[in-house]
Amino acid sequence: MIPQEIWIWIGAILTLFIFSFLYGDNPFYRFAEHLYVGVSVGYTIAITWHNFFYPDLIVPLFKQGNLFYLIPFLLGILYFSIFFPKVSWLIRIPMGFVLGYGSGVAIPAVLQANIIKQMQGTFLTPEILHRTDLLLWGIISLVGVVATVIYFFFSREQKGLTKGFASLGVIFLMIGFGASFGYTVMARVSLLLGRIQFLLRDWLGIIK
Amino acid sequence: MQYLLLFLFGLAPPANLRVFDTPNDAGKSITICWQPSSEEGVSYYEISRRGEGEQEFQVCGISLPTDCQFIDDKVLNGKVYCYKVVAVKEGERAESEISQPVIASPQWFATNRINVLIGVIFFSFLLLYFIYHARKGKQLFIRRISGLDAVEEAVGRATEMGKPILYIPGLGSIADIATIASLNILGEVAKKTAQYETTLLVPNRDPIVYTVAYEVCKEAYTNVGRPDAFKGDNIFFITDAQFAYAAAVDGIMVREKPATNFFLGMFWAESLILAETGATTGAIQIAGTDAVHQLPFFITACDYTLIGEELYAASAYLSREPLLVGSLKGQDYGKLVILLLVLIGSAFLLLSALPQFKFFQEILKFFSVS
Amino acid sequence: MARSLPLALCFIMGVLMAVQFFIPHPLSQSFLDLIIKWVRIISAFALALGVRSVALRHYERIRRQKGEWGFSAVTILSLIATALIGLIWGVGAKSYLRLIFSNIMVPLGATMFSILAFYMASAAYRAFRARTVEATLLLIASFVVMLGMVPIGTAISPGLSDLAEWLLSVPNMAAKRGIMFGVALGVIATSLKIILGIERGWLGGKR
Amino acid sequence: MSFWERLGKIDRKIIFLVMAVVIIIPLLSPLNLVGKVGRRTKELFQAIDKLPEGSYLLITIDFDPQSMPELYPMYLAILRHAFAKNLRVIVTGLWVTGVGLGEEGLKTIAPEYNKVYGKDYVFLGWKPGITAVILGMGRSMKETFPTDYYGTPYDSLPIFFDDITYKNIPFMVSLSAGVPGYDAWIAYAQSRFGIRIGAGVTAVSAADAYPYLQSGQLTGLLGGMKAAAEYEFLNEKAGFTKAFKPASQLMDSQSLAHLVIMILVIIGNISYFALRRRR
Repeated sequence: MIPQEIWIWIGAILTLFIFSFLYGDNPFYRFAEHLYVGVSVGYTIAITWHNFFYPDLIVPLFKQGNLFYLIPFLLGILYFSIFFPKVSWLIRIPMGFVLGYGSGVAIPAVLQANIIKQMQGTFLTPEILHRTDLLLWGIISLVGVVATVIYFFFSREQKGLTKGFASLGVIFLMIGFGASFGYTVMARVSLLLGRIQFLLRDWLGIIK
Repeated sequence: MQYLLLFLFGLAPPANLRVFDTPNDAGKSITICWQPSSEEGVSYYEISRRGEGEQEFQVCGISLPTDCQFIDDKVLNGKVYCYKVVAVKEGERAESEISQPVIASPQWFATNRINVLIGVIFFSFLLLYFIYHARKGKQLFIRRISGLDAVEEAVGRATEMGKPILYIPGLGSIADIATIASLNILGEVAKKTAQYETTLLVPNRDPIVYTVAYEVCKEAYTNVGRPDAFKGDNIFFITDAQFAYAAAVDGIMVREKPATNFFLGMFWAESLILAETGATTGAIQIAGTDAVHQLPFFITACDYTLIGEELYAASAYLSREPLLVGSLKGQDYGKLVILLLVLIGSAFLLLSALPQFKFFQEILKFFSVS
Repeated sequence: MARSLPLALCFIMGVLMAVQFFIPHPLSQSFLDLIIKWVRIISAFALALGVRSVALRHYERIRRQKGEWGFSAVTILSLIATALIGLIWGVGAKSYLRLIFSNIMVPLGATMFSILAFYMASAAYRAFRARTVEATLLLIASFVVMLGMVPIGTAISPGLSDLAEWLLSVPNMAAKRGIMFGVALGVIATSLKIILGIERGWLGGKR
Repeated sequence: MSFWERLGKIDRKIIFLVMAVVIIIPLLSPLNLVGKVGRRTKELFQAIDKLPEGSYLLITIDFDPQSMPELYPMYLAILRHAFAKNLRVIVTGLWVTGVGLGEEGLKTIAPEYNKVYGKDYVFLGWKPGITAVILGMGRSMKETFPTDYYGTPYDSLPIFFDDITYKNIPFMVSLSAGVPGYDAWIAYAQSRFGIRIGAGVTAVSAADAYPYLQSGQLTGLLGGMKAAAEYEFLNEKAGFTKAFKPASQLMDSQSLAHLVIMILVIIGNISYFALRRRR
C-alpha cells in the first residue's frame, strides 16, 4: 500500500523527532511521544484480541461451548466492578487469583534458581585446588558473597565485625556496579550506532 | 592383542545395556544406558525398540558416539518394550543384547526436587516463627536504611515548592514482588501527600498495577481523613510499551517539573532514561529496585537508592508494622543459614580432595537442580 | 466476604501452584498450562481498564481544550486507528499492523533506547567523581571494563580485557550473588505472606 | 565562573554533540582497529568448528529489531561459519518479533555459499507457546513444526531424514536479548534432553550468563558487538568469508565513544580536585 521508501522516511523523521529531546522538550518530541503512546496502546489492543482473547476465550467458550472457560471469563469481568462502588471489592477476586498464582509459582522457582543453584555455584570445589589463580578467585568470590549478604542484614546494628564485613560488602557492590556500568556503556553505544546506521545508510544512503 | 581381537571379531557391541522408566517425569519416556564400544571411531549408535505384540525392532533414535545414554520419549505408558543398541562404523554394525522388558509410567513426585521442597519447608517455618513472635508484640530492631529518612524530607520539599511528586511504581507486573513492595511504600507516601495536600502523580505501565495503585492511594487518603483531597485522575495508565512509557514519563518530568521523583519497583533499561531526565529537571530522586542490572544507573543518577532487598525492608521500615518487621528478622536468619551452609559446604568439599573424604562430594549433588 | 473470599482464592491458588512444581505427572502439567491460559485471559480484561484510563485522560484534555490538547488528539486518533487496523485486518506477519509495528513503533522504541548512550555519558560525567574510596572504586572499575571491551584497550595493554572480564566474573558476580540471595529470600517471604494473607497491601491500604 | 568550575559544568548539549560526532566519523571512514579474540568467543567458534560435516546446527532468534545491532551480526557470522563448514542449519525462534530477522539473515547469507533451501537449511519461523515449543522439539520436530515457515510439509523437506529431536542436534546457539532466551533453552531443552547450548547475548546481559558458563550449561558465549566482531575476525582468518564485517566497523565507533566518556569523567575529576585544593 505504502512503498517501503515512504516508510523509511517516516521512520527517519520519527527518529529525529525523538533525538530532538536531547536539545530539550519541543513540539516535535511531543508529537512523537503522543503518537508512540497512542500507537502502542492500539497495538496491544489488537494483539491481545487476536492472540489471546479470541483463541483462548471466545473460541472455547462461545464457539465450542466449553463452559469451563466461564471461570476465567467471570474472573475477568469482575475487573469492571471498580465502576460500581457498592461491589467494587469484587475486583479483589481476580487480583487474588493472579497474585496467588504468581506467589505460588515464585516460591519454589526462586528457591531453586536463585538460592540452591547459586549456592551450588558459590561452593569452593576440590577442582580449584589444582590452580592457584582459580583457588584465589574462588576465595575472593566467597568472601565477596559473604560480605555482601552481611551488608543486607537489617535486624542487626552495623557495628564491630558486622560493620567490617558490611563495609567490605559495599566495596564489592561498588566494584560490581562500576563494572556493570562500564559494560552497559558498550551495549548502549551499540544501540545508538544502530540508529545512526539507519539514518545514514537506510535513509540517506551515504554509508555502506 | 586388542587389535588382533578387533581384527578377528570386528566392532565390539555396546555392553551392559540397562533400560528403566525415566525417573521424575510425566511418563511416556524410557531411559536406555549402555557402555560405549571400546573402539575409537564409532560413527553413531542406533537405538531400536520393540513393543509388546510387535514382531520387528524399529529404530527409535540415533545418538552421538560420545553418548552412552538415550531417552526414548515416544513410548506409551503401561506398554512393555524391549530395546537394543547398535554401534555403527562405516557400514559395520555391532548389536548389543536385547534388553530386559521395561514399562514407562508418569510419576507423582519429583524426587530430584526434594532439595527445593526441604528449602521451602525450612524457610517457611523460619519466617513464620519470627512473624509469630512479632505478632506477640516483641519489639524487634531494624537498622537505619539511608534514603528512607529522605522520604519525609522529599514530600516536605515538594509541598514548600508547590510542585507535584512523581511516583513510578516500576514497570513490572503485580506478580513482581518489587511491585508489591513499591505499592506498600506508595501507600505511606500517599498518606503524607494527603496530609500536606501535595499533588501525587502515579503513571502506570501495567493495567493491573494501575488498578491496585488507584485503590491503595484512595485508601491512604481516606485513612488520614482526606478523601476529598484524592484526585483519581492523577493515578493513570499510560501504555504497556516500555519505551513509549519512558517517553511519556520523560515528557511529564520536563513539563510538570516535579520536586521529587520516586522510582521504586521493577525496572529495565528505561531506568536511566527516567533518572537522568529527572536529574536535569532538578528533582530530588529516590530510587529502589531489586533489578540488579539497573542499580548502577540509579546509584549514578539518583540522590538515594535502595539496593535490592532494601526495597522490601523499606516497606517494613516505613510502616513499622510488626508482622513485616518480624519477617525481615526471619529473612536475616535465612541469609545467615545460607552463608553458614556455603562456608561449611565449601570446607567439606575441599576436604573431599583427600581420598578418605571423597564422600563429601555428595554435597554438590544435593544442590544440583533440575 | 469482601476480604475473606479474595484471600481464600489467593491461598488456594498459591498452594496449588507451589505443589504443582513437585508433580511431574501429565495431569499436573496440563493444569499448569490451563492456569497460564486463564491468567492471560484475566489480564486481558484488566487491559480494558488501562485503555479506559488513557482514553479518559486525553479525552478530558481535548474536551476542556486544556494545555496543548492537540497532542492528546494525536494519541487518541493513533490509538483508535491502530486498534482498528489490527482488529479488522489481523495481526499476521504480513498484516498492516505489522507494518505499523516495524515502521513506527520500532524506530520510536529503538531511538528512545539509544538515547541512553548519550545519557550514560552525561550521567558518568556528572556523577563519577572520586569523592570517597567507594566512588573511586566504582569509577576505576567502570574505566577498566570500558577499555577492556574495545580494541583500544587491547592496544594499551593486552591484559586489560582479561582484567575487565575478571572484574565482571569475580567481584561483580560475588556482589550480584550477594544481592540475589537477599532478594530471593525477600521474594519467598513476601510470596508466603501473600498466600497466607499476612501481606494484604493489595487489598487496598489496610493490612 | 572560574575556568575550573566551568570545566566541571559542561553543558549536556555539548556532551551529546561530541558523542554524536565521534560515533559518526568511523562510520564514514573505517579505522580498522583489530582486537584480540576473547576466550568465550573462541569456545563458541570451536564448538561449531568441531561439528562434523552434515550435522544439524540449531540457531534460535530470540531477539527483536531493538537488539539487532548487537545480535544480528552474530547471526550472520555464525551462518557464514556454519555454511562454510557444510552444516545443516535449522533456524527458529521464541520471539515473534524476530521472525523477519531470522528470514532475512538466511536470505542474505545462503546464496554466498550456494546453499539450497530445504536441503541445506530450513526456516521454521515462530510458534506460540514458548515452553511447549521447546519441549515439543524434544519429543518430535515433525509434530512441533508440521510445516516450515512457508508452509512446506515437514516430510517434503529433504534436510530432515527422519522425525528428528534434540538427540540428533549436537549443538545449538540461542541468540537472545532477554526472556525468553537461552535460559529457557537451558531450562527445558538442556535439562530434559541434554542438548549442548551456546549463546549470543547483548553485552549488558553477558554478565548474567557467566554462572551458566561456569556450571558448564553454556558452551561458549558471544557478548555484544565486540564478540560479533571477533567472530567475524575468526571467520575471515579461517578463510570462510571475505565479506564486509559490519560489527568490526562499528567497534571503531564504539572505541571512540568509550574514550570520550572516559575523557569527560577525567575532566570532571580534574575540575573537582582543582576546586577542592583551592578551598
